[in-house]
Amino acid sequence: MKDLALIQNPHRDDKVMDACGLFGIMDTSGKRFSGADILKAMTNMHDRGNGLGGGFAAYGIYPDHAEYYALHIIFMTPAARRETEDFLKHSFYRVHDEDVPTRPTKGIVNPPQLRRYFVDVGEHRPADVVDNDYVVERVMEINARIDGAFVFSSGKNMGVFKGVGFPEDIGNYFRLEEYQGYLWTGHSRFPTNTPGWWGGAHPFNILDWTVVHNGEISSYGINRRYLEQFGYKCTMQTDTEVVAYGVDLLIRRHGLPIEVVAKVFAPPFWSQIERAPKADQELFRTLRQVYPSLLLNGPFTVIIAHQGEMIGLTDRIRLRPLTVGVKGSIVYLASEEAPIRLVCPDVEKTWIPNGGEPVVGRLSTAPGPQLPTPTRRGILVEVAP
Amino acid sequence: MPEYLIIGNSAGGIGAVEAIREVDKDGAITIVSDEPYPAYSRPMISEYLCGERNLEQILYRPSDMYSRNHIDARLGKKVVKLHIDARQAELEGGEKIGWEKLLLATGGTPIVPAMEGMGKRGISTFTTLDDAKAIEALKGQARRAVVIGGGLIGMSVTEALVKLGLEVAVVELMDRVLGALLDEPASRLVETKLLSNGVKLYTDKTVKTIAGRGANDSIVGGVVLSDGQKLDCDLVIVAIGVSPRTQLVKDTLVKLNRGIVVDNHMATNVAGIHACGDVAEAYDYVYRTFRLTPIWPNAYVGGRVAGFNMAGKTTEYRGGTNANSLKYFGLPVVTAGMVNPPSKDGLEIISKAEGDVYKKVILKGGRIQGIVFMGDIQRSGIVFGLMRDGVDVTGFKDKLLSEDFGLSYLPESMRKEKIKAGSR
Amino acid sequence: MKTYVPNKFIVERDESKCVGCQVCVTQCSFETHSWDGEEQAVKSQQDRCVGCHRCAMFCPTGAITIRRNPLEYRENYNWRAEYIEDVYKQAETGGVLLTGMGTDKPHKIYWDHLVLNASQVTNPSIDPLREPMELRTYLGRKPEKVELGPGNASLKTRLAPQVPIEVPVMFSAMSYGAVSINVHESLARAATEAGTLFNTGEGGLHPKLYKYGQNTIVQVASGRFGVHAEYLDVGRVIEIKIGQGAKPGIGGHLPGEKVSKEVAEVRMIPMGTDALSPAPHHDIYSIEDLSQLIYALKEATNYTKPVSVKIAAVHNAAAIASGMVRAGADIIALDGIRGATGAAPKIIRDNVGIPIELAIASVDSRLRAEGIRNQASLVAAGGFRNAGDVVKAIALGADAVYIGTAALIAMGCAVCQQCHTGKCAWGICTSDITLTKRLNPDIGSRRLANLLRAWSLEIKDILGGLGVNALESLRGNRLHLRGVDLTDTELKVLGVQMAGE
Amino acid sequence: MKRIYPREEVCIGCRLCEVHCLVAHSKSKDIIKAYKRETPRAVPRIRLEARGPVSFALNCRHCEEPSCVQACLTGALKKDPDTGIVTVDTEKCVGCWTCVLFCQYGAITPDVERGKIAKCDFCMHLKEPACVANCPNEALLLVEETPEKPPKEPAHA
Repeated sequence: MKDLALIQNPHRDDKVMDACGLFGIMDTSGKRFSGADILKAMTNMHDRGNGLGGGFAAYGIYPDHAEYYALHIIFMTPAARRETEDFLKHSFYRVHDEDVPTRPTKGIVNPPQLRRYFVDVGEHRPADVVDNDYVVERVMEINARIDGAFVFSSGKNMGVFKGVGFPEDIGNYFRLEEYQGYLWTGHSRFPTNTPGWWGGAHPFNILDWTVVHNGEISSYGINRRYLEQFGYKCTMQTDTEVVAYGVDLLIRRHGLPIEVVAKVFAPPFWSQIERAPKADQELFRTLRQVYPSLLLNGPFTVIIAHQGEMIGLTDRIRLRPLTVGVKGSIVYLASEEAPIRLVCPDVEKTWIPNGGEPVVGRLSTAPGPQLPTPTRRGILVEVAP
Repeated sequence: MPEYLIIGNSAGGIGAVEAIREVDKDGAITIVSDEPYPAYSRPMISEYLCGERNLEQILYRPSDMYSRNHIDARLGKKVVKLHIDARQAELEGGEKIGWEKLLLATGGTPIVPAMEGMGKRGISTFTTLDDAKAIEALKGQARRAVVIGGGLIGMSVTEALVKLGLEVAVVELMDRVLGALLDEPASRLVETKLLSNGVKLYTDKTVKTIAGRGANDSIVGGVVLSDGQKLDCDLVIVAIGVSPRTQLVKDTLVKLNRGIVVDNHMATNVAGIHACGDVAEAYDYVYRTFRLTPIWPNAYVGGRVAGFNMAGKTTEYRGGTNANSLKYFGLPVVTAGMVNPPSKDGLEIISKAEGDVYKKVILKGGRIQGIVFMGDIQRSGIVFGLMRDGVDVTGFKDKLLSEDFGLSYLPESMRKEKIKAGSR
Repeated sequence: MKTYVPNKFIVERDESKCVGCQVCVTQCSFETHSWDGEEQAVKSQQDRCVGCHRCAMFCPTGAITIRRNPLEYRENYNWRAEYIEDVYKQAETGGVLLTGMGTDKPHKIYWDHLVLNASQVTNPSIDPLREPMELRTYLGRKPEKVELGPGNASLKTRLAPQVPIEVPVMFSAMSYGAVSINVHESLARAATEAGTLFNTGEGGLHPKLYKYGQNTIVQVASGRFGVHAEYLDVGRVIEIKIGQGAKPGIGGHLPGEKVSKEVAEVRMIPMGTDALSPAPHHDIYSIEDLSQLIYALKEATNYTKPVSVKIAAVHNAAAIASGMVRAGADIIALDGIRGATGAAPKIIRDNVGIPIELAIASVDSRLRAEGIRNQASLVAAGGFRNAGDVVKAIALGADAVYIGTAALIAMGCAVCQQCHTGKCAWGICTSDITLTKRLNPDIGSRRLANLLRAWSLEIKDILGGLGVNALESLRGNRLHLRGVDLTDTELKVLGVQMAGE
Repeated sequence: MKRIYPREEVCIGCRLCEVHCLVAHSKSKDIIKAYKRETPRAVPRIRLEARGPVSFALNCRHCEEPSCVQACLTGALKKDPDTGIVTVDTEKCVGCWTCVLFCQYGAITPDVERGKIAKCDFCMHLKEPACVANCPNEALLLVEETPEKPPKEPAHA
């Protein structure tokens, strides 16, 4: 079995420490637009990275194959491709596959081969396993077992494009201006301690969940030990991983809504809880009592996305930056305000959410744009058109 | 007309004045005394006599106390008659002073028995500063003194004279000195002290005659004792005792026994007239009767109670008893209450003697009736306090005389209450 | 019999400073000092000195110093002075050697081989003077997940009783009778002030301390002393004591002379009789018996209080702990080999049990491996000396710690190990009313509360340095620990990496 | 006015109150000098009473109606109307010990060598009375008390 950790983290550090630039754009009306804007925004935040990683997630880009899992896989060697495709053949029903289009770009050195496979679970799935779990298990299997192969993304009607380089070079390399999506997130890395490899760049993905993350999770040790009790294998030794698995555990497996999950990751202080309305007090206190080990402590900003939803969240004392912008039905989340103003000079409203206060953009079919309003929880802000 | 008239300028009078002023800042007070001095400490005339202190140093209160308290002090004036119906006191020379409230704090007057040869120069009593001054005036010519009376005053003048370098002989009617205040062992200890300081003692004797010398025998030359013995001397001090100075109320409506009869408020039977101090018969909690207890502290407290009552603040006298602290040639002696009970029936006596230390308590039904502490008097106050409070000491009576006796021997609740209450 | 055991200490009196005030005479409960009236000087009888420092601390001129007796035996690593003297003592008495406090043997102290991390450039440390820093911990059983009601509008999950503590340090079980009422009062008041808990130990709770019940763990041990319905009701947590780190496997013995009228009333035994706690609970001969007692106590208190089970840390602590959680314990209390006691056979104290560090690590790991770590809180005890030890214990996986000896030291104890004599000169481990007065509960509680405050500030400093602002982000976070001077096996048991890794 | 209350439930009988009282009333204010060099030695104005487990240190109660003041033959003892403190004017005191007999607390000490009494003066020269300041177990309580508001029993007495 290949040692993914060694690839991701050759020095065997506890976790990969890095600082980053984040950007997210979503049109909550569902209207699709090209990757040009996010490229421009990421270019503007050039100094937040150091060329050791850049990446993007885009949702709504594969309308033609919307009902199929789109697997983005990199191959370091032809043998890896052969082995993987053999594995896919036995595990999935393959609808379509192709190379991911790229263009030669200065700054992108020695890229691996990246192909995409549109697959269905079909009859391969045992009766007692749901599709999603089946896909997760297969993805883990490829990543853990097949040398030189790594699955970038595995969701439906979405894709992750990432690699070693500055994000503007990665975007150019993957010709993102040619895609049309309604939700884009981008990431620029500044790792301190790793040469960087293509699989290690952000966004981090499982199924259609993606996470871009700026920060260092000081509680990583206990977050990880906690998640391991639930069967998660933190093979990547990157703290971003625990955010993704935490989201998976709380939302998918424990059935909690994102607003509540935000209160687990970035809970109010006990003193704030004591001042909250009674019903909230009980909820918040119970969440902290039951999920103390999932408090994400230390500096972080994450943009978590999945089909139809984009969530921005900072740690509870906001040690890392997040700015929100709104124009019409479009929501921007960014590490800085400048790139928002660059791509949207007439932005209607920008603000900096409080620490631990999630900002949620949701796809809606309801007509007309609405400005964000505080909710009953007092802290949650939802952007819904 | 002054509101308050006080006759007597010693402990009782001052006690009254101070109490009145605590309650009544403005009422006019007149104080009259036949002595010309501001209030001085009478017990300290022996210190004055032997030259250890001057007048300034034996003043009982600062000399400006009269002016600061707006008191009309008529010192050196003698009241000769009381016009009780008219509420007026007549001074020598006819001046009259009225009163609303009158306090008789006239004290005592020395007893001088009839002896052959009285009237010679060199004979004096010893109760006032003037007495001390008179003796002082003679001290240059005197070498030997005879003190008639071995009581409190006699002992105190004896020590002063010894300190002045005189040879002193004490003649005492009883078989021991301080017979009224001390029991026999205690008296003997004092006598030992006296003898070791060169004092000659003639007990069981009286002075029959005072012999003279010089022209017309006008100057004291010696005394002849009841047994015929003749003692040469050039000074005779008569220190037999004092009696209440009651002349002013003799044959008036004011009720008189040996002293002026007062109630628990130090009031006499006549409205508006109070009495206190050596002249009054106040309550004695040991003997459980009204009687003379002529000691300074009782005079002050009695005066204070009288003063409060005169000024309208009803106050009760909780009673006093004879209690004295003496010190002869460095030997401290305290005594209080019934020291020489007439009969030992129903009494329990606990005593302890060790060198210079002698202690005794007399109990009746578990309650202390009298105490004598000599040599070590440090804890005597606590025992005296228990006597005054009538505490049943049965549970710890054996400890009363021990060196470390203290409140810790009292039952917890009593002890705590006492420590707390004391402060209020 | 003539003793061959030499003086332990030399009392040195600087005669140029001694003013003969005799304060030392009044203070030595072992009657070392006495006043020689003839010579008008204080004299000392050296062989009585136990090294408690009471006289030295109270001497107003600092005239007294206590030194170890330099009397040397011939050098011999095997036959060290202590072992020679123990043999002397046993040859002279024919008895089991009794002692007090925790072991003084050089068992490896793993705290001293564990170092903590701190934030530097890539993540910021948090300044506890400027940012909130949360130490609150809830003790009690937790469910695996939170469930919401229909439409996510309400909370469906109902928690078992949870007890908050504001600092993860509680006061260990020390029974009334072993320690004085003033010690209990000091502990109770300090716990109340600091928002933590004190543990009654096995000896009941004096009714005058019932008012501190919300900060009290009431203990039920094998002797059942002082256990009654009101006692259980008044406490916040009930603890079943199975074992104690200082004397695993054996019971307790409070000698009759310490059973005063009040102690007797509180313990519900006749005055002056020995209070013997059996080695086992005579109704617990198996884990299912334990479960019955746990549920009997829960039933008796209407399921309003968490039930803690305390064991000595022994070889198979992890497996026992797992069984206890499954038997219904809401809190597991582990007491390591360095745990202390009022009296224990020396041979047991010094040789039985395992270090608490290893016990925490193995129990926490085992409970996580079995997926039941959330079902019980883990409390560790046994020789915690400072906030560093506490932080490391929490990083290894403990929810909170118990301190006993440190609390006593805060109140004046100099660890002279004479607890078993009942003559504690500091008035702590005694029921002699002359001595118990020496601990003024006003002062005792203030000193204890200060200690907790100081430690909590230090813990906050460390947390801030680690870049976290809540204790829960440290709990079980072994990545913040590194080992120094430890073998691979030790590192493996502790679950930490070597420093530099 | 201020008062000093002994708390016997925490008095440990160490006598440090006596020691520090003596020092506070010595010439040098230096403990070693006060004991070893000054003659006559200063006299403590507080006295420990100890009997078995019962102990407490008692000094002048500064009574409302002080018997000692009333008994004083010379006027040396006074109760200050403002501070409530009973003071002795040592110039006037002749050492007759009448107050010693009249103090039911035994709180007045005959300083035989000086021929004067010694009693608590509340250490007016210090910020806090030396006995209170130096009691190692807070067994002497300094309380401010007004006639309207009698002292509270110490909270944990």
